[in-house]
Amino acid sequence: MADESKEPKPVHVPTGDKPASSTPPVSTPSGKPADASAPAAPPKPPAPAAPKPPVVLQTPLDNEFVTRFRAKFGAALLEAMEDRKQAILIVERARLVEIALHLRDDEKFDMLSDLTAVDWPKRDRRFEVVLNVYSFAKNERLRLKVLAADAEEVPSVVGVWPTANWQEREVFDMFGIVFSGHPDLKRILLPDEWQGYPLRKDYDILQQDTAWVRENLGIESGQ
Amino acid sequence: MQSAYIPVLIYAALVMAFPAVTLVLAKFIRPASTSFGAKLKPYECGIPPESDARGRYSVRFFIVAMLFVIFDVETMFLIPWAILYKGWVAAHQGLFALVSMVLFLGILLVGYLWLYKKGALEWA
Amino acid sequence: MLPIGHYLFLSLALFIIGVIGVVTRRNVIVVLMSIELILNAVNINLVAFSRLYGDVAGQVFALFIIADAAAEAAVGLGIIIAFFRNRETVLADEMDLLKW
Amino acid sequence: MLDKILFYFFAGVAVGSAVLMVTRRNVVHSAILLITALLATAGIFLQLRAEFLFIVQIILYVGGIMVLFIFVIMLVNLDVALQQIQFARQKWVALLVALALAGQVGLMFWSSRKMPGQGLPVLTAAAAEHLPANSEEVAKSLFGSYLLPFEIASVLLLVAMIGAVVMAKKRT
Amino acid sequence: MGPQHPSTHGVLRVKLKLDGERVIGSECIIGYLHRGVEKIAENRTYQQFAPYVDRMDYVAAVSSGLGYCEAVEKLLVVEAPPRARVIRTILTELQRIASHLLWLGTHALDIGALTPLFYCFREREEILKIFEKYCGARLTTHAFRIGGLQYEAYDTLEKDVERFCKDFESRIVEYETLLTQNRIWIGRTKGVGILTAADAIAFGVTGPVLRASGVKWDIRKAMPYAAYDQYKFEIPVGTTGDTYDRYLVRMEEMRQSRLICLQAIENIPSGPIMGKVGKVLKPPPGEVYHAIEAPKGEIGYYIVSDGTVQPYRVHIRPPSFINLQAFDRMVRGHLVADVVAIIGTIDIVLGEVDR
Amino acid sequence: MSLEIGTDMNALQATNEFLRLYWAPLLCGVAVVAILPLIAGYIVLVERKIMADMQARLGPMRVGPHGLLQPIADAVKLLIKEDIIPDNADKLVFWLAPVLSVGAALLSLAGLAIGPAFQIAQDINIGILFVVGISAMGIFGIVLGGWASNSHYSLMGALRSSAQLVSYETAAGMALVSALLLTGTLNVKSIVEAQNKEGIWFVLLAPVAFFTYLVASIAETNRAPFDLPEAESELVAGYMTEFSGFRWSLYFLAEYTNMIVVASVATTLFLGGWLRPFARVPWLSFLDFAPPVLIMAIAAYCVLRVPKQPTRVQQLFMLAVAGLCFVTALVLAVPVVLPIIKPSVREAVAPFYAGIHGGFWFIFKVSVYIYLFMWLRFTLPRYRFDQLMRLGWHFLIPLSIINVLLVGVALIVGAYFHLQGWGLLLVTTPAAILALVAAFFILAVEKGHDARPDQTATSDFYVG
Repeated sequence: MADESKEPKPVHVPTGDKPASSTPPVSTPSGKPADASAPAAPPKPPAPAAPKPPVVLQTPLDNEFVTRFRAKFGAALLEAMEDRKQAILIVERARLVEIALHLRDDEKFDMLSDLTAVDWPKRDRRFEVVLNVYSFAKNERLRLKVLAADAEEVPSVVGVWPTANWQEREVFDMFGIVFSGHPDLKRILLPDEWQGYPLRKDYDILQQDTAWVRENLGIESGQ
Repeated sequence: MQSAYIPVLIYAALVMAFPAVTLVLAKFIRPASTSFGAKLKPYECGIPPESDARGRYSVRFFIVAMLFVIFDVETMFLIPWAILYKGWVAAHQGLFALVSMVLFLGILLVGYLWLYKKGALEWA
Repeated sequence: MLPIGHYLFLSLALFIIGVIGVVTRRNVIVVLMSIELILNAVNINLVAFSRLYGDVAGQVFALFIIADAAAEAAVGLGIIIAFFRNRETVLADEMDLLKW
Repeated sequence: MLDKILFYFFAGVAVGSAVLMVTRRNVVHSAILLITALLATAGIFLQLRAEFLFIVQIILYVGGIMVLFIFVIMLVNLDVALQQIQFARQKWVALLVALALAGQVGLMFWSSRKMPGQGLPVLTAAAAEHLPANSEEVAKSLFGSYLLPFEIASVLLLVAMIGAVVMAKKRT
Repeated sequence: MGPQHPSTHGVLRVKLKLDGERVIGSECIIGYLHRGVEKIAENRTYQQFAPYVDRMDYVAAVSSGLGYCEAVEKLLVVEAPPRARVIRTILTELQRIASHLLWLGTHALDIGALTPLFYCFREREEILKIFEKYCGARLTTHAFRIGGLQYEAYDTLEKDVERFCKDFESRIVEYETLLTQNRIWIGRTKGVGILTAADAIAFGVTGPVLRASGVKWDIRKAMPYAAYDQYKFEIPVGTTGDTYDRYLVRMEEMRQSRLICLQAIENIPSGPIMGKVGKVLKPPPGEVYHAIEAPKGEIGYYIVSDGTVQPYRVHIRPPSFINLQAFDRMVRGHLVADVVAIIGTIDIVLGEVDR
Repeated sequence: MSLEIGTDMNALQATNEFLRLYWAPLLCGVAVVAILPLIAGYIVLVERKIMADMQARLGPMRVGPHGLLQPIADAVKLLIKEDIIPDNADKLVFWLAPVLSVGAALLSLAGLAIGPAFQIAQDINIGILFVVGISAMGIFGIVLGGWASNSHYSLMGALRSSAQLVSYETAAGMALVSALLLTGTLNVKSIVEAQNKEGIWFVLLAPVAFFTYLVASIAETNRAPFDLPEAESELVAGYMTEFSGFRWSLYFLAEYTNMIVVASVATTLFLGGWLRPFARVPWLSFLDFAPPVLIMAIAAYCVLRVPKQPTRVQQLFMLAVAGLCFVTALVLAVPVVLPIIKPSVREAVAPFYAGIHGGFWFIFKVSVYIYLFMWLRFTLPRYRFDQLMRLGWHFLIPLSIINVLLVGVALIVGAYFHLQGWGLLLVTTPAAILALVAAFFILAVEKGHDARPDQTATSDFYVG
């Protein structure tokens, strides 16, 4: 799934608040060699970006990789798109672990760089869990997303990428998303007894667990 | 009592009295302690101690101390031997003295090697 | 040197205190310490007589006794450690098994 | 005179701390008191001009054996032991034993006072005036007349070493 | 152990499960320094948030700032002009040296060597002076702006950097004389806290820790940013992934950073220092994940824009946080004393772990 | 000795007698107790200054010129500092422990002879054993202090510290035995005299023993690289964690006194005590002038520095220091210069010469030894506890035992060939080389033993 091979093709884009657009993406400069098999090999420098003022940068994506993926998982792939030259797959929540295993073992996305979540309260599935995975063999990233409603659990990928452990805990800590199958799901940054999930959009920046603060710190407010 | 030890005794009284007296005197000099609460708790990196510190520790400490005692006894036997050794050597009995000590040390060395084999001297 | 009786009495006192300690205390460590006291009482006698007769044999004996005390303490305390590990106690009356 | 003062001082300290030692509940305090008693005994040795034994007492007994004791006290959980009753039931037996012992020795003294010349001769003997009690003398005696016991002592130490390690090591 | 402990480099609490002196399990309790940086981001404009990222890894603020600026630039689809990129590279590499120096000093101190700390601070001071001359701040520099630089390089920047680089060569040798061949140092670090390559990747570990495990991966090479594609440098890798290897890798990295600086000052292109960004930044809707090679590893910014002046969501992938996860793996089977060496070798900054 | 005191007259006489007999040791005792804390304070200052110099900084500069009054300020601060006793500490033992520590350290000084004239325990038969034995009792201060605090770190630190002490005490004892083989006496003065008679310091005759003692003494004083008990990165402050203020400073005093003690023991046994280097080589007797010249140089330096002092007080202070040095130099110079001017006084001056110059050389050697300690501290990282134990039990102890036997053999061979003095080197050097071979052999065995099994398990983390 090299960037160059991506061929923008209009696919239905039911993404919620972002309006879908058919504007072609920024001209794709040959950022990386097609097969950066050795991660050590210094890829060619990216040419300076074309000074074209882009308006909307999210385009549906359908390249060879997506086709392969679709063939294997079919309906589990809800959506494939590209945003600023980055492939994004939105997949079905229930089959996340299976897909993750496939990505790790067959597509060689062996490192999970980052796992986080975004809260879109107005959508019917408000949480978007975002996984940024990286392949040493291909020297490229892939973004994987699953959607979850308020009470829905997301399968944990700790078994696939152990590094997800703390990151999932952090997401649980901040968003209250429960990861089923996580070995030790508890708060990580906030105190264990803290009430509320601060990174949800309905949690005000000045809000705090006043009861906890009073009880444990002996002060009225941490502000 | 040998007369040489009288100054030692007086000196001993002096040195034991010195820290004790200064400790008491310092009490009058320094401001009264107003500490309370956490300041009087043992240092536990900021977390309340989870258990009494006088718990149990590795048995290796015992083994080390025990070996020390044994070797200390050995040293205590070696020292009288050492101070006589020159005389024996001068009287051409050095070899006998040496052999008797080699015998003594040899038996203990057997124990040492056994411990070494057993790994009793390993800390980890 | 004072008359030998002084030393004998001192030695006796320590010996008896040691015996009382051995018999009454439940904590085996204290029992062992009391035994050390008894050995010590013996040493006082030996040294006192050594002084009395001007013969260092008594002191040599005391030296051996101290070496012996070291060996005894090492093994005795080793037993206590082993016992404690198995039974979580250092009390004498609970040491009622020859084998565990 | 000075001799007397020193003797009574050391003897008093020894007996006092010995008594306290067997009566303290806290084992560490007991150990400290025993150290005091041993140091006082070392003082008695010094007063008896047994210099070498004085330092052996300090190095081996106080600095060696007592360290071992203190280590063991710290290794075994003290608090459990503290909560339990420290004195065994045989209190009366102990008293009896002690009394019997004291009585026996007292009788001995008493009888020896009664019948001078037939009791303990040592009570009337004068202390030897020549002073053999220095390290070299002890050493000469140790490696002269007592060479065999000295060699055997090493076997004793060997056995103690092995025994203690076998006892203390974890059985696996 | 912790949270107030001399060797945890901040407020980290480590619960250790011990078998005698041997560690059989551990749990890091973090969050004592949590400030909700990500929440703050959602309530600030893009420019306003930039200084906040300096407070995460406060000993390598320049690198964090660079990552953030580049991420937003990527989101805006603009690029900083070449001159700005070269200066960014110089400062970032100096920052890498400074960060590694601080690491070396504290790590050596943890292992009991007092003196390297002072030597390291002596050199770090020079770097901080350069920062101060450049932007007025030493620690939380806020050196870069989205789209380029705010300040033109001061006149003697090149000379200062050159002088530093010249001195620094012999200084590294000085540290190495004290440590590299030292028997005690080797005894304390060799074979301690081994992390295999497979484990390192599984734990998502990046930076020198990953490279010490033998994975030759450096974002500067793999996905070049700033001006790294113009310079020649090597990526040092270790073989066994133990503490000693991590030490060697970082030492070599300092040498390489020095080389990069020397190459960079040779030819700083002239031109503008600010790209074409408006006064008010309103990135088009969308999202971006941009990562750079910070001294401690991959620092990634995942920024979601909803088209307004404030980011909709900023997520930061802090290298310390992720690397600390591997601590448990490294520490198992070691002695308590090794824990200190291992915490030191990961090179964490709690401000970044907790955010 | 028995003094029978009958009447007042007798009592007075006895007192007189007593004072006449013991004035020197008593004075020594009072002096030691009075100035030792000061000396320890200044050792700390010197250490900080040396450390600062090695670390490219200045060190204490604020209190007094070049920080010369820093120790006094520190002492005052510590004296008036708040005294904290943790709640659940054993108060009595907490009180007793530092006193024990300091007491043992100070008491052991009694056996040392600082020059032929200054010794508290004059000519006691057990001499060096007294020093070693008493200072070994300091261990109780440590272990009881750690226990009394009732804190994990303290107790752990105390246990470690004492385990370390006892481990290295054996090695030190064996090194001692090696030296005693050469001296044949325990008496401190006789030991130095023996070195004078042989004309060679025992460090040359028993280098391996000296090395063993050096390492063991560093470990025994808890100095880097063996400062495990105070490994702040692991155990915070070891057994001293809970001690603060004056109690803490008592421990500190004990530690520095112990340094002086081990340095003095090493000086006495191996470095020729108060003897001038090459004391028996006549043509090197110009070395007698070295002490006054050295001190004079320091005085001159101080005078030179006076104009650089910023304030008047500091200038005066500097001048005072210079004056002190000058007086000391004069005192040192008198016994060597006077006989040259007036040869007839040689006999009369001899005891002064021996005492004063002996004291100087002794203190000089002790200082060098302590400087070595400091140097090592600033250079080396710290051992891990198991490595430290292994070094002690697997390396030093067998080495020192082997060395004892080798020295014994060497002496027999030496007697067979009637070797004396420097000639003994002919037999002791091969013995030392043999011991070194043994050392390398042990190290090689250790290395094979050391190959630890690979610590990392296979990746059990790919569970999925």
